[in-house]
Amino acid sequence: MSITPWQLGNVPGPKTALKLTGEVAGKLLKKAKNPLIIVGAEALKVKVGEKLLLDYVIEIAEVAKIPIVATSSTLSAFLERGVEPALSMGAIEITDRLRDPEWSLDGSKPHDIVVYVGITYQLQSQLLSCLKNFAPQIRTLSLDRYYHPNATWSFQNLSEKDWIENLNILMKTLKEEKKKD
Amino acid sequence: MSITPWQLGNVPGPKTALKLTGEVAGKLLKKAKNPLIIVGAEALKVKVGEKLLLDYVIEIAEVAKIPIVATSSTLSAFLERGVEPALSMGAIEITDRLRDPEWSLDGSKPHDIVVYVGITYQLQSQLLSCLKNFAPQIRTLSLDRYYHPNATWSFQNLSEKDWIENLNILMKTLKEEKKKD
Amino acid sequence: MVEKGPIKFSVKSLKGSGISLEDIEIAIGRLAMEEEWEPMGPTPMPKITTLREWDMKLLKRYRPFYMPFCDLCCLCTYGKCDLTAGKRGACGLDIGAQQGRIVLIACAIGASTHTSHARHLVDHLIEKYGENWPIDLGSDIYVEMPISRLITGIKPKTLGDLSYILKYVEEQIVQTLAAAHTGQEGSYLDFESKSLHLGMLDHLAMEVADVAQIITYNFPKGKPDAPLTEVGMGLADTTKPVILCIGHNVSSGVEIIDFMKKNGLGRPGETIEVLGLCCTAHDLTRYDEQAKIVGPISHQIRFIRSGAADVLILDEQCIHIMVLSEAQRVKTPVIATSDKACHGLPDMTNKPVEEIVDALVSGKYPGVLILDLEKAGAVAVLTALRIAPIRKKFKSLPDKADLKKVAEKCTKCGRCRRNCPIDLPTDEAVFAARQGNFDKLAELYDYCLGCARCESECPRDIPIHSLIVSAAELKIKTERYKIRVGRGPILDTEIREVGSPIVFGEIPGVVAYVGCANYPEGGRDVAIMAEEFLRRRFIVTVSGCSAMSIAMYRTEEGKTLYEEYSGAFDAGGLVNVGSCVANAHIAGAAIKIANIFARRPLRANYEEIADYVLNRVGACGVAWGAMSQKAASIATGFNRLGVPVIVGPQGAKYRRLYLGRREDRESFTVYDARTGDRVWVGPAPEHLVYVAETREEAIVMTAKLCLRPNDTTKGRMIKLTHYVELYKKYYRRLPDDLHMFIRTEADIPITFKGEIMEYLKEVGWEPWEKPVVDPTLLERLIRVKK
Amino acid sequence: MVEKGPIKFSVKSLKGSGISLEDIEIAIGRLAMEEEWEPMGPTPMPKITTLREWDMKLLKRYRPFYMPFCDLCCLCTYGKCDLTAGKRGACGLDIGAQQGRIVLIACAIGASTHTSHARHLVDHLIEKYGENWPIDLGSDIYVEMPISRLITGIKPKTLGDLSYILKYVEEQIVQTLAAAHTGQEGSYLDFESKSLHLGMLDHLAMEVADVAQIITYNFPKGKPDAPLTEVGMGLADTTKPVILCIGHNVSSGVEIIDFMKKNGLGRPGETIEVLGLCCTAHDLTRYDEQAKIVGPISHQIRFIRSGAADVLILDEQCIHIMVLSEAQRVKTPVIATSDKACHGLPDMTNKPVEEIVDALVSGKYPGVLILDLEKAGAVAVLTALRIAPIRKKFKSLPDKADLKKVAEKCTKCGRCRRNCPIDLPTDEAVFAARQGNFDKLAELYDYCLGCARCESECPRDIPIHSLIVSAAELKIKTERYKIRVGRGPILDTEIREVGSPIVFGEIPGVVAYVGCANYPEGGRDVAIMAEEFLRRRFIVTVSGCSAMSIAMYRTEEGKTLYEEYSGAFDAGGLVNVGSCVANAHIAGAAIKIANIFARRPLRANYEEIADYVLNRVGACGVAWGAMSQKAASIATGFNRLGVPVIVGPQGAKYRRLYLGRREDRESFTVYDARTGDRVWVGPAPEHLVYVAETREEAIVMTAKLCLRPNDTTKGRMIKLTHYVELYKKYYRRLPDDLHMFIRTEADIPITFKGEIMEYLKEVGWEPWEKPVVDPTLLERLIRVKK
Ligand code: SF4
Ligand code: SF4
Ligand code: SF4
Ligand code: SF4
Ligand code: SF4
Ligand code: SF4
Ligand code: SF4
Ligand code: SF4
Repeated sequence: MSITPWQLGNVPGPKTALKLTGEVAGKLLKKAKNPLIIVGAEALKVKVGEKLLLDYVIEIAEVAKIPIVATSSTLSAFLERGVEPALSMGAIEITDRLRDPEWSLDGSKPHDIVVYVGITYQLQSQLLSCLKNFAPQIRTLSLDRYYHPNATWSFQNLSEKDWIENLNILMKTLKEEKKKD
Repeated sequence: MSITPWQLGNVPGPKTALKLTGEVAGKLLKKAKNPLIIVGAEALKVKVGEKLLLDYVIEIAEVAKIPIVATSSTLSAFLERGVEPALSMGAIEITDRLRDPEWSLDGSKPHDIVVYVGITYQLQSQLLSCLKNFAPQIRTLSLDRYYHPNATWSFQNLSEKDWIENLNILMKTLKEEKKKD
Repeated sequence: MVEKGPIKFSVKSLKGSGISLEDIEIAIGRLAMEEEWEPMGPTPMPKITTLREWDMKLLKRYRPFYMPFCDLCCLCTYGKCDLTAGKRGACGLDIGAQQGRIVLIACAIGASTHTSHARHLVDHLIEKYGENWPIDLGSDIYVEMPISRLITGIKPKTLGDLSYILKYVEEQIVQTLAAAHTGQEGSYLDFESKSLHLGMLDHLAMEVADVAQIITYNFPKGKPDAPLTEVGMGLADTTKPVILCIGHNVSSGVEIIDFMKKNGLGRPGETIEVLGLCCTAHDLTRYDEQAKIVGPISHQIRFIRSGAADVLILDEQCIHIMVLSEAQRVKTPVIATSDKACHGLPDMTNKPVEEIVDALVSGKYPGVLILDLEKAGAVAVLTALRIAPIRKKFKSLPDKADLKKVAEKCTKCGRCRRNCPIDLPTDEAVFAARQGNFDKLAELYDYCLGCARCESECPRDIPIHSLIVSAAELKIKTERYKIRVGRGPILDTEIREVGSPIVFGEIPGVVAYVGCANYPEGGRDVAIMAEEFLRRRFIVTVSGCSAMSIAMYRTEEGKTLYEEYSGAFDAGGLVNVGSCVANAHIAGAAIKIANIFARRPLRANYEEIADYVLNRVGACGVAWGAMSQKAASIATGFNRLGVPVIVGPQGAKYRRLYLGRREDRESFTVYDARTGDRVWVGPAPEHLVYVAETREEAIVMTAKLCLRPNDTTKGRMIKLTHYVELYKKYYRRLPDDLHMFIRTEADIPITFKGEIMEYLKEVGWEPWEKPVVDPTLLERLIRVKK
Repeated sequence: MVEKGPIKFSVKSLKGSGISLEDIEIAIGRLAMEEEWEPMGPTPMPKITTLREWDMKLLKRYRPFYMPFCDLCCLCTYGKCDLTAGKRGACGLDIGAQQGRIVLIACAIGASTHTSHARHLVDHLIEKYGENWPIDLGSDIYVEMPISRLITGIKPKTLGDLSYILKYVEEQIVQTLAAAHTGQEGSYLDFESKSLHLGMLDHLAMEVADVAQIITYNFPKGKPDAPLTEVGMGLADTTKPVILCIGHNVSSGVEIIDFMKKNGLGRPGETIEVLGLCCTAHDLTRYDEQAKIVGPISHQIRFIRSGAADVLILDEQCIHIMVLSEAQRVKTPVIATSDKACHGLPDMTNKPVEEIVDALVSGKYPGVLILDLEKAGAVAVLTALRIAPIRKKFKSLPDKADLKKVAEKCTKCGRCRRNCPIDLPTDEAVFAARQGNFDKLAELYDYCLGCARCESECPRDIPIHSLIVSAAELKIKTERYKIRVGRGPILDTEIREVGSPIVFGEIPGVVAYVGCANYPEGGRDVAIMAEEFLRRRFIVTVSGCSAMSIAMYRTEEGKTLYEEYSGAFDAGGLVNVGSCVANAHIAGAAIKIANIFARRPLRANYEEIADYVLNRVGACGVAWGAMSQKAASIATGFNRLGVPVIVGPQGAKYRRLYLGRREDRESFTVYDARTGDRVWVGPAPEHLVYVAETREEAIVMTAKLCLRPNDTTKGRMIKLTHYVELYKKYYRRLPDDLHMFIRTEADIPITFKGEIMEYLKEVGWEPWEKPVVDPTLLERLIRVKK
């Protein structure tokens, strides 16, 4: 059987996300020229094992040296942890900027890979749809536990265990590849 | 990659056809309690190797002892071949009857499996959609070369060669199983 | 700009005001509508539910048959809801009601489109001609607006009255569309009843639109011998400046022709070519037959790419969204003239003509919006004159010599084909061209809808549609056919002549080929169908793109059907009524048969007239290439009036049909109005909207759907002769429902007597107890109650 | 039934008729609309393109941001077309324009719904009260219909005038919807301009609807101290017969109450309970505060299942499609009363009352359609009286004791959750119940939308929604809160008081919590938001389901917000305007500020007023649970008027936002009307429609969207104080766009002075050259041209 969207009715059309694995995600992020991670408010509620998703994402971002955009009030959680996100902005607002093929965080080269994580499913789905349709130059990744057809790559719907495993592999891949450098 | 509808835009929703193979088709038809084959006008244009699709379907129907409904003016082609279809009726009209859970060709038990073959793609797709949504008790098979998401089972989009191969296996399976009886 | 107030006028409010009613009547005039030309019928200006009972009668016999095009609903933010196989959305709706709702929305969009078209025309014409401009369709037409009289109870006398009728339509459309809101209507039957209501309103709006333009622009007023004009890609004299009008609302085109005349530039074709595409083309030739018709909607992109047009003027409807960018590629300036289709263009309405012309000629703006039609006409003409010598008919079609090179990029990925609305084997054709064989491409020319979707899908950016057109170069150059100018309404005198033979079945049927060009296998099929029935001396009426497609075909004698058959509404006549809005005259003819021939009261008497048409008028519509929301509402309007419609296989995507079941005797049981008895009359007509899989099936079904319970013996015999002949021609045996239509031996076609008798014996047929009845679905029409 | 003809009346046509104009004016009255109460402004009864330039100004700053909910188009039979990432459909449309088109269709449905609601009300009330019934909102309201005056240029005086205004709306909706037809509009910007037009029309229709009912039914006419009434599942006295009204159109409910009074049955609650659900509930209590409110739309299915209602009377809108079958399960008869929502029921309009009551009480028909409201009222009451003793409040909710057993079938397949519109973890909750733990189920009660979609998806047929409700039994029994009755419009006197502090920023903002209950995490969030701003002495206005949700929350003092805060339109006031159509009064208040306080001409002067509101009136709408097409058109109507709106995360499925970009200085550059200079004024307001991810984000954004270029120093300081406080509360630092709002040091909130000064230094802030300007987007308002 093919992968089904997490929200079963969320069938957007012919173009749907490729299946992501931890390893693929790791490699993609490693190869990305100017990646970005957008972290939503669910990251404050969802756990990856004992850790908050937010903390897990911070680790990923640090290992892979990817700048973070904190949406909504996640900013405060970052600041509490002494992490200064590259930008604090509404999920809608950052996605709006990304539509613009010229735009990037530091004004240098445009972002080629954008990771979404921790934004409530249906909003994230719509944001990914925006970029899929209006910013085809960007490849999007969803690291949430639920399949997002509108991303370029998404985990399929995973059990918590499988999800954590994939995230761990992602982390491992990032570190490994790092060593190889 | 998952199977794509032949007409790429023809994405109907969460429920899409299971992938059919010649073997599965053979087994399904063999097990069916009251199957039916509906043959459309494309069967007069499309070739299965040297044979007309129509002739091929006649063979299937004969081997599997399945009554035929001839749609549109295919009737004449059947009569030319000395084959008397069980019914001659518009593709729409027969599908309309099939919506009715009580209805069957001979008034005995309702049809459980209905095969569509040789109706122009988009019309067949819509007919299959009708039964999918309004006659969930019926399982539909498409034997055409193109993936029909609205069927219960459909071949995926096949090359001519693969399609013929599958049809041949279908035929073989029908005959084999027959022997086993 | 501000309309002065419609006044809900009550006699009461006048009493004691010191003004006598008579004075007011004279002074104000609209009261003339209330004149007693006939006693008021039961249903003036019906509301949503007024005719619900009639609808339910129809829907009981002709059950809605749904083929969902999507199993989801995405209409509100509760969704997407998966409704597959009876699941309920968050609002509680199920898949059946959802189909009904989507059809309702389509019909509302369709009806709104014609209504707004009519509104634009009427307001514009009132401005030009005054609201007291009389409705005069000539001495041969007394019942000038049968649909209006039937539905509203008004006998409209002036342009101003038409505006009033539109207010009613607008009010009703808005109310009906509201039923589509989340959490309103819940029953699929009620959704259907509302769609039928919208379809009826659509016909009313179409009648208003067409009559408004006929009376003011002096279009043919039902002229059976309207002149012939030309249609085809090959007819423009490109040595002259060429103006191309695209759309449906002829008023901007009229301004072009008027400006030319006023400024000594002669009639169309004399110094400037004035061409039309889509329905506006029909209406241009109705205004001046020296205007020419490029063709149906499929010719839009290809004609622009040919570069022949020096100016493009858009009005509304059926405009390919790419026209602007396509026109830019060939340096043709574009003038948009409708507030419904502004295409993002700068609004230059208030700028002086010269400034706009300069901007267009210099290329400062590739296109402009001009909402003042007179100004738009002037700008179009002046721009054409100035730009023609500069443009040099720049084209964006590849030369035939380059085809191979362009095709070489093709990887045969198949995406073009798999996105072509009609699944044309473009991949194979392009690939063959890669190998130097252009025949396959050229072959596609006659089938291709000209939509260019293939091109936007091609990963190698191959201009597939252009390849097809270039490969068919020769065909195009010689594409030049004759078509009869749209004649408008049917004359009362004609109705008097043919009423009886139609009702009694001696003219075997009235077949209408109407609508768009989304043909499964080319326009030729429509012509062949029309020819079949013309030869059989049915009355064939046509309109819109279908009327054009029929022209683009030559009979064995090398003539077009328009040249071979007369334009009279009579047996063997080929009646081009005109543009899409002229479809109203086809419905109008059916109504007039009931009224003029059968003397049924017309005024606000919808049910009785529809009942009459359903049971007695052997008419059948065929919308072989139906594509749009307008086509959906037109068909649905015919249905409410009791006229069945056949659509092509693509029509299955409309999602809903109305199907009868011949074996369900009860559903085809009617009252005999003479006795009140319930009598089975056979499945006639069997369906109300039907999808035919092939042309052959459509032909046979058309003949069958012309059967009516009321046929006389002779009439039935004639109709059955055609049905049996056609059935045998395409199916090679006798129809297996024949016994359901033979009431007594006298009904049996003589030519097949033996064969049929044998068949009847086989199926155990017995002569009917009550062979001929006075059939009605309306209890209240029973004359002698038992 | 037939409306007498609106008469396009021209003075010319009267001349020489022997009637003097004066006579006619007196006799007919509608001419009163033309009275010169103010010189006519530039845009009376604007057409589609009249305000296009204004729209384009807005759309240049607030760019449409599209999030396709579907990459396909299925609107015509050319399709489905794959439009992903810029591919073109067969009609040439691309994904951007398609989103614009879908939004246009949604807005057309929304606007049609209110218009048809208004039309039904007005026609009904004219029948009851006569068309000369005066529009009188009391001595404190002189500008009685600001939206009508602004848009149409008419100062309506009677019910009849309202009918005339609706005709304009109907005409415009139809024309605008026509642009959605295949092959019409092609530019996404023009689609948006048309949606803005529809939104504007929607507000006009809402104003007509609400004023019509206020003046005839004697609803509170802007009473700041409207009485308190009750809301909640637990308030019905089920020992009495209970009638439940569902929908939006109160006229059937009024007939119930009137019938009771006339027949000695007392006021609601005395012998019979009269309850309302959805907006009709608001309007019932506006008619008689002894009626009670069950709750928002989420309570519909659950209350029916509780079995408390003995009769269900439906009008229109927000009716769950399952009500009929749900009511049948608990043996509650249903009376449908709207032609827009017939639900397949037999039309008994013409049957005698007794016969209908018999049929309902006996169960012969589970439901009927009665289009005569007076009759429907009588039937409802008589049926309730007779059936109540028989029905015995039969319920279809499982007893708490059975929960475990019912839950045992669950396989934890997850389908329920994966089809829940808000992704509630129902699977886990049901599975926990299987193990005897009902807390998780009970917890869901506050979040559940009550849509029952989960149930229709469950392969084990578990009544999940019922389980949730039964598990929350205790909560429900005690669900009983106070709400202030909808007060209707804002008084002119109030406007005079608060106009200056609002415009100059001393009242930091007007926040409107409106619309439906599709909340991401329960209605409590709306109450918490409202409380935050009430404490900060913003003016908080509320309506519809939001007004109910806000009631269902107690502050730390154990009171509802309605009990704690006054109902005055003043700082710290909580103003329940009423039902959805009463939203018009919120827009009306903004308009009245421009007109009454700032003396801007009102009549047909849309652009100037909208420009004023955008630049000066610190108002912001929050439709946290927006779900429907109506909500889409209401929000869009606010947008055209210059009022920003925030929706909840589900609102992303509306597909389109209007977003500003603060870094785009040019887009936030305006004219200084005093000098004509182009001046940057900072991103205020930053967005026009915005989706907030969380309640916290919505709160902070709300405070920010109340900023306006025209704020005085004091005002800006106060507004920034709230913005900074809230930002710090939720984001834990200073906002990083703060420097864009501080024009001079005097703008800096005193409490944060040091901190902010430091920040400003860091970012290199400099005081603005022109700190305060007279900001406008309209060139023509520049007073001194350079
Ligand atoms: S109904 Fe049409 S737009 Fe909606 S989900 Fe289905 S294909 Fe997409
Ligand atoms: S309208 Fe109904 S079925 Fe459609 S998305 Fe909304 S809730 Fe679902
Ligand atoms: S889409 Fe383009 S490359 Fe693919 S088969 Fe068609 S023409 Fe060739
Ligand atoms: S332009 Fe012709 S070939 Fe191309 S998709 Fe359209 S119909 Fe098919
Ligand atoms: S309206 Fe346009 S995009 Fe939509 S299905 Fe029709 S052709 Fe395709
Ligand atoms: S759908 Fe039914 S069986 Fe599946 S998890 Fe939900 S309650 Fe359990
Ligand atoms: S009833 Fe409640 S739990 Fe069930 S799908 Fe609707 S919102 Fe979700
Ligand atoms: S607020 Fe929304 S859901 Fe509630 S009654 Fe009004 S329209 Fe319906």
